[in-house]
Amino acid sequence: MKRIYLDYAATTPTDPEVAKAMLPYLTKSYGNPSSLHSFGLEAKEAIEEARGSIADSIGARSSEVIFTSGGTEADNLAIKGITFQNKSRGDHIITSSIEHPAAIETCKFLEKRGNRITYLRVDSNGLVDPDEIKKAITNKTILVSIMHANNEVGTIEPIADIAKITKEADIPFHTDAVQTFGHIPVNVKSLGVDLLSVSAHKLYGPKGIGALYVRKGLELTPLFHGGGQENKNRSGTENTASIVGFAKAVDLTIQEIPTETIRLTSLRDLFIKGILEKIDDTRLNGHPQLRLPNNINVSIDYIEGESVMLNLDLEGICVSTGSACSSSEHGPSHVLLAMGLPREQAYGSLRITLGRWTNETHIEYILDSLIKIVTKLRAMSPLVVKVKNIE
Amino acid sequence: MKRIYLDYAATTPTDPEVAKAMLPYLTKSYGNPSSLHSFGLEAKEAIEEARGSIADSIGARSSEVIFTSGGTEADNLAIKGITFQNKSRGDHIITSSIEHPAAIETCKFLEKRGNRITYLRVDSNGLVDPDEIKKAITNKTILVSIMHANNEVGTIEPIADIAKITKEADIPFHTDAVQTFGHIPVNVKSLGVDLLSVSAHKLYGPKGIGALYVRKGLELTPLFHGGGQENKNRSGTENTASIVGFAKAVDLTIQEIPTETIRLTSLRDLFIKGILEKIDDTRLNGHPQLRLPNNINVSIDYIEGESVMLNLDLEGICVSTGSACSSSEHGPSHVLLAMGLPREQAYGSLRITLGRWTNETHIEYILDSLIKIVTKLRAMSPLVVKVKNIE
Amino acid sequence: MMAKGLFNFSKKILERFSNPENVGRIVKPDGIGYVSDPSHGIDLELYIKINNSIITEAKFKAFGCAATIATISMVSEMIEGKSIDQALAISEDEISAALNGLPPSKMHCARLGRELISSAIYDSKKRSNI
Amino acid sequence: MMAKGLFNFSKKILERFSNPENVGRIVKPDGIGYVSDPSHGIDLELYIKINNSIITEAKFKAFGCAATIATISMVSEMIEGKSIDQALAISEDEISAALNGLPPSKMHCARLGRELISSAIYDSKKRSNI
Ligand SMILES: Cc1ncc(COP(=O)(O)O)c(C=O)c1O
Ligand SMILES: Cc1ncc(COP(=O)(O)O)c(C=O)c1O
Repeated sequence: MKRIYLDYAATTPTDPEVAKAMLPYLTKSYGNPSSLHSFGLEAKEAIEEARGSIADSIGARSSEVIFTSGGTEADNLAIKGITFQNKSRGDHIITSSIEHPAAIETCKFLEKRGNRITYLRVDSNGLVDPDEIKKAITNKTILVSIMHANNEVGTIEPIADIAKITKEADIPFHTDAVQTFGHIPVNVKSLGVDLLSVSAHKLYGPKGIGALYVRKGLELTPLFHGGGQENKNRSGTENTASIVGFAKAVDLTIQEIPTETIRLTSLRDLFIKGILEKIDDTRLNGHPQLRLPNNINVSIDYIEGESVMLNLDLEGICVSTGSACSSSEHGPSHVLLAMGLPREQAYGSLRITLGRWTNETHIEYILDSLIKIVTKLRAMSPLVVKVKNIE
Repeated sequence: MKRIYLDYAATTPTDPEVAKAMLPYLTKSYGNPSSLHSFGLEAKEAIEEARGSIADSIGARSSEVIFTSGGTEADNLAIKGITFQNKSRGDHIITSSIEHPAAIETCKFLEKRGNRITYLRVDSNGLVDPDEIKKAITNKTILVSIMHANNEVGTIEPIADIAKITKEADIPFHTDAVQTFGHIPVNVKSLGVDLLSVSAHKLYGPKGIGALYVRKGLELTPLFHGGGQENKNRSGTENTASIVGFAKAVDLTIQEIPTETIRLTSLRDLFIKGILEKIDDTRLNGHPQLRLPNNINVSIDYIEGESVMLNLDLEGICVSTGSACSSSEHGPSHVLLAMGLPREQAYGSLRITLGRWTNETHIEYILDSLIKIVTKLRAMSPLVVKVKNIE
Repeated sequence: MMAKGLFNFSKKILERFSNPENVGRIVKPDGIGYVSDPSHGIDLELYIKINNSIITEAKFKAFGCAATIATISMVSEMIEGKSIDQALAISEDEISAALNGLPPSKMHCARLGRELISSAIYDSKKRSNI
Repeated sequence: MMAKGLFNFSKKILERFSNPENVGRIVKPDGIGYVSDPSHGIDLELYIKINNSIITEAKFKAFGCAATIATISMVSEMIEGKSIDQALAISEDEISAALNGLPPSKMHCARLGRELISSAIYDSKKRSNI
């Protein structure tokens, strides 16, 4: 069965050109970048070239980019690194209630250890209000961490506005740009941030590699101690092949942003229009305009997201849902709940994210499948009659 | 120029078969292992299969293996994870003075934050004395961490003997097996350890992937918080391709241990005999018998290691030295110093590590080159006359 | 490298879930079971007809995940033709076995199935006592 | 993908280091400079002949890393034909430039070179004062 992948926000295929760029650094130029001999040097040079080009692409200097094992490590390094480093100055962190688990669970961990955390509310579109940040700042605040765009609902946050506030208060500002890097312009200067997390596998690079931008002058307590790689910020033998692949992916993807934005936005809006028109009792989650070009998130009343997702999967369509249902973990998306959705609606949410290989045929195909599936599942649902009093 | 790589302890080339096994998980089976749809499931299954086969190979259960971004992360996770988790029980860690920086720098970091660390001495062969561990244990001891074999001098430590002591005292015992896994038998049961670190790039697997074995029942504080992957012990999107490559590398390498041990030991001893016979004032560092089959570490008096290494590099031979000389970092190997070598001798050390593609011709070639280079450098050295009173 | 089945579901679960039997309501049921926890994404109804202590017909409605739908459909079929006591005696393991095995992360569905049977039979007893 | 040079050393450093000039000692020198820090892997000797305040000959011995050896060899050559004052005026940057640039991690070698010149000239002054 042909499969249609519409879960690009979860991860993307590695571009074959990226894989090709990686291969020589696995089997041929395999030296340990810390080795002083020629094998080591050629690996080191490849890493520094990659660092330079990634730094360039976000308006940073090479020395401000730390390679990590992914977005999760970058978020952990930023939040824990700043918190541990500034223990004597304060204990208060401001974040939002819709951050990725890599940030929010890190904050919860710190909270258990005694830090104070403010989890800012968002409005019904998922937007953080910069004024709330201003109000939340105390003289013990050591970090503000607000994501650039949300991974579930695609809402793009007012990072530059927040940065003005943090700059004035002289508090380090971290943004998780894992969902935006390679998808919309990301520039540390125009955003005005002090720390910024990115991850290669969201932009057609390999999994297991990411980076943290740390503004010159800002000091972090490392998560890993050891050989002192990455300017002592992140010990461990460097993942040369993946770093090279990351840079290649950035190169290829960033070029495409202007054209892909137009193409994906139009596919996205085609789908949104289609589902809202063709299926009753559905609604778009996330901001209608301030939204990632490739993100669709809809609530479909009376039915449960995971069952929709699996029905789609049986038809070869891969999407994601804000609801997970397992014996160990229950509960709908914390993002949708924070946006004020009733729990039942949050359970009926579907995330469809588009990418380089998505075309109009896919959009039509998933719309058709979705109509059939929703009809079938609603016929089974006890909620339909309860809510609408029809059968 | 043809290059001869004799720095296999620093890193190994990725086996082309390993690279081949990884490729489909980059470009085709690229799903996020946490995704519930078929793309996610096939990635998940590949990971669990890899976990199973790596666990098998060390005599562990699948659920006892946590994938990490490498040996450094594994060491940090073991040491910090156990220390943070047992804060209420105690604050004392026992380790040796010859651990890899990934362990020793982690201990130093903890020491600065208030933990008490015992850095055990080693004898002139680099051996830890299990009796010293017994003596060092207090009722506040929460962890013992001793490496399986040393990365510089190749000495294999009496892990099973130490394990008897830690078991009796009911203290978690971690061993860094990064240098032994794939090179000599590694089995958590017969070693008797509770935690064990490994890294793929030391056994013809890719860089940036490793694992930590954690005995069932033992709890760790994670280094990364987030999506709860790796049974909540290590959040972050799993590096599917590298995990699959890691398992493939383990598979290929472990098979070869019996034959490679014989072959490499004989090449190793050929070289050791050659250098000790042909060059005056040289000596073998590390244990003559309890030693990794592929490790040679020699001190060459009156000359400095880095200059030998670079001269060899100019002849196409890549080796390593225990001495680094840069404006920011000075000083000879902490391992050699701990073994009691005078600083000048420690400066004149060379590590030559053999591997799958090393043959007798290489050994002869490096011996010949080394004789020429040593003669030339000694002619320049002021130490020769000072020490031997000849010119 | 093709997936063996969603969630590692058995073929039986996948079939059940794509084409569940016994969907619907019974107009004049002898008992209705409810397990309702919409805040946990679950709302289940089971309708039964009883004749001489034998369950003669069962239908269900379900708001829930795929495994829940498959399980409840299976449960509705399992109790048909059984006596009330037999139906009450069905264990979670039996339900799982009838589906050729629920994956561990979905074992709670079998528990929901048992609760739903109990609830429907309890309701029928209440009704017949009036 | 071939390495551009060890440590990113300039070709000049690599040449100097593989075939350093002025290796050796002068039997009756007018001055000997020492920079000795064997515990940091460094032991350097510079022998000079002086005629009419002009350095006419220089030789060296060096225990040290590759960059140190190359630097000291270069220094020994740079001072030949220079007056004592000119030799003392040689800056670290000039030494680095003569080697087509020392990498940042090896800039301390230039400092060692300067110290060695001073030490040899100081020694020569002491001797001539006797
Ligand atoms: C917004 C956001 N932050 C962080 C992460 C974590 O990055 P990684 O998957 O590289 O660990 C993700 C994706 O999983 C994400 O979408
Ligand atoms: C003994 C030992 N421990 C830990 C490490 C660190 O592992 P990695 O290079 O995967 O970070 C190494 C190698 O660098 C090692 O030799």
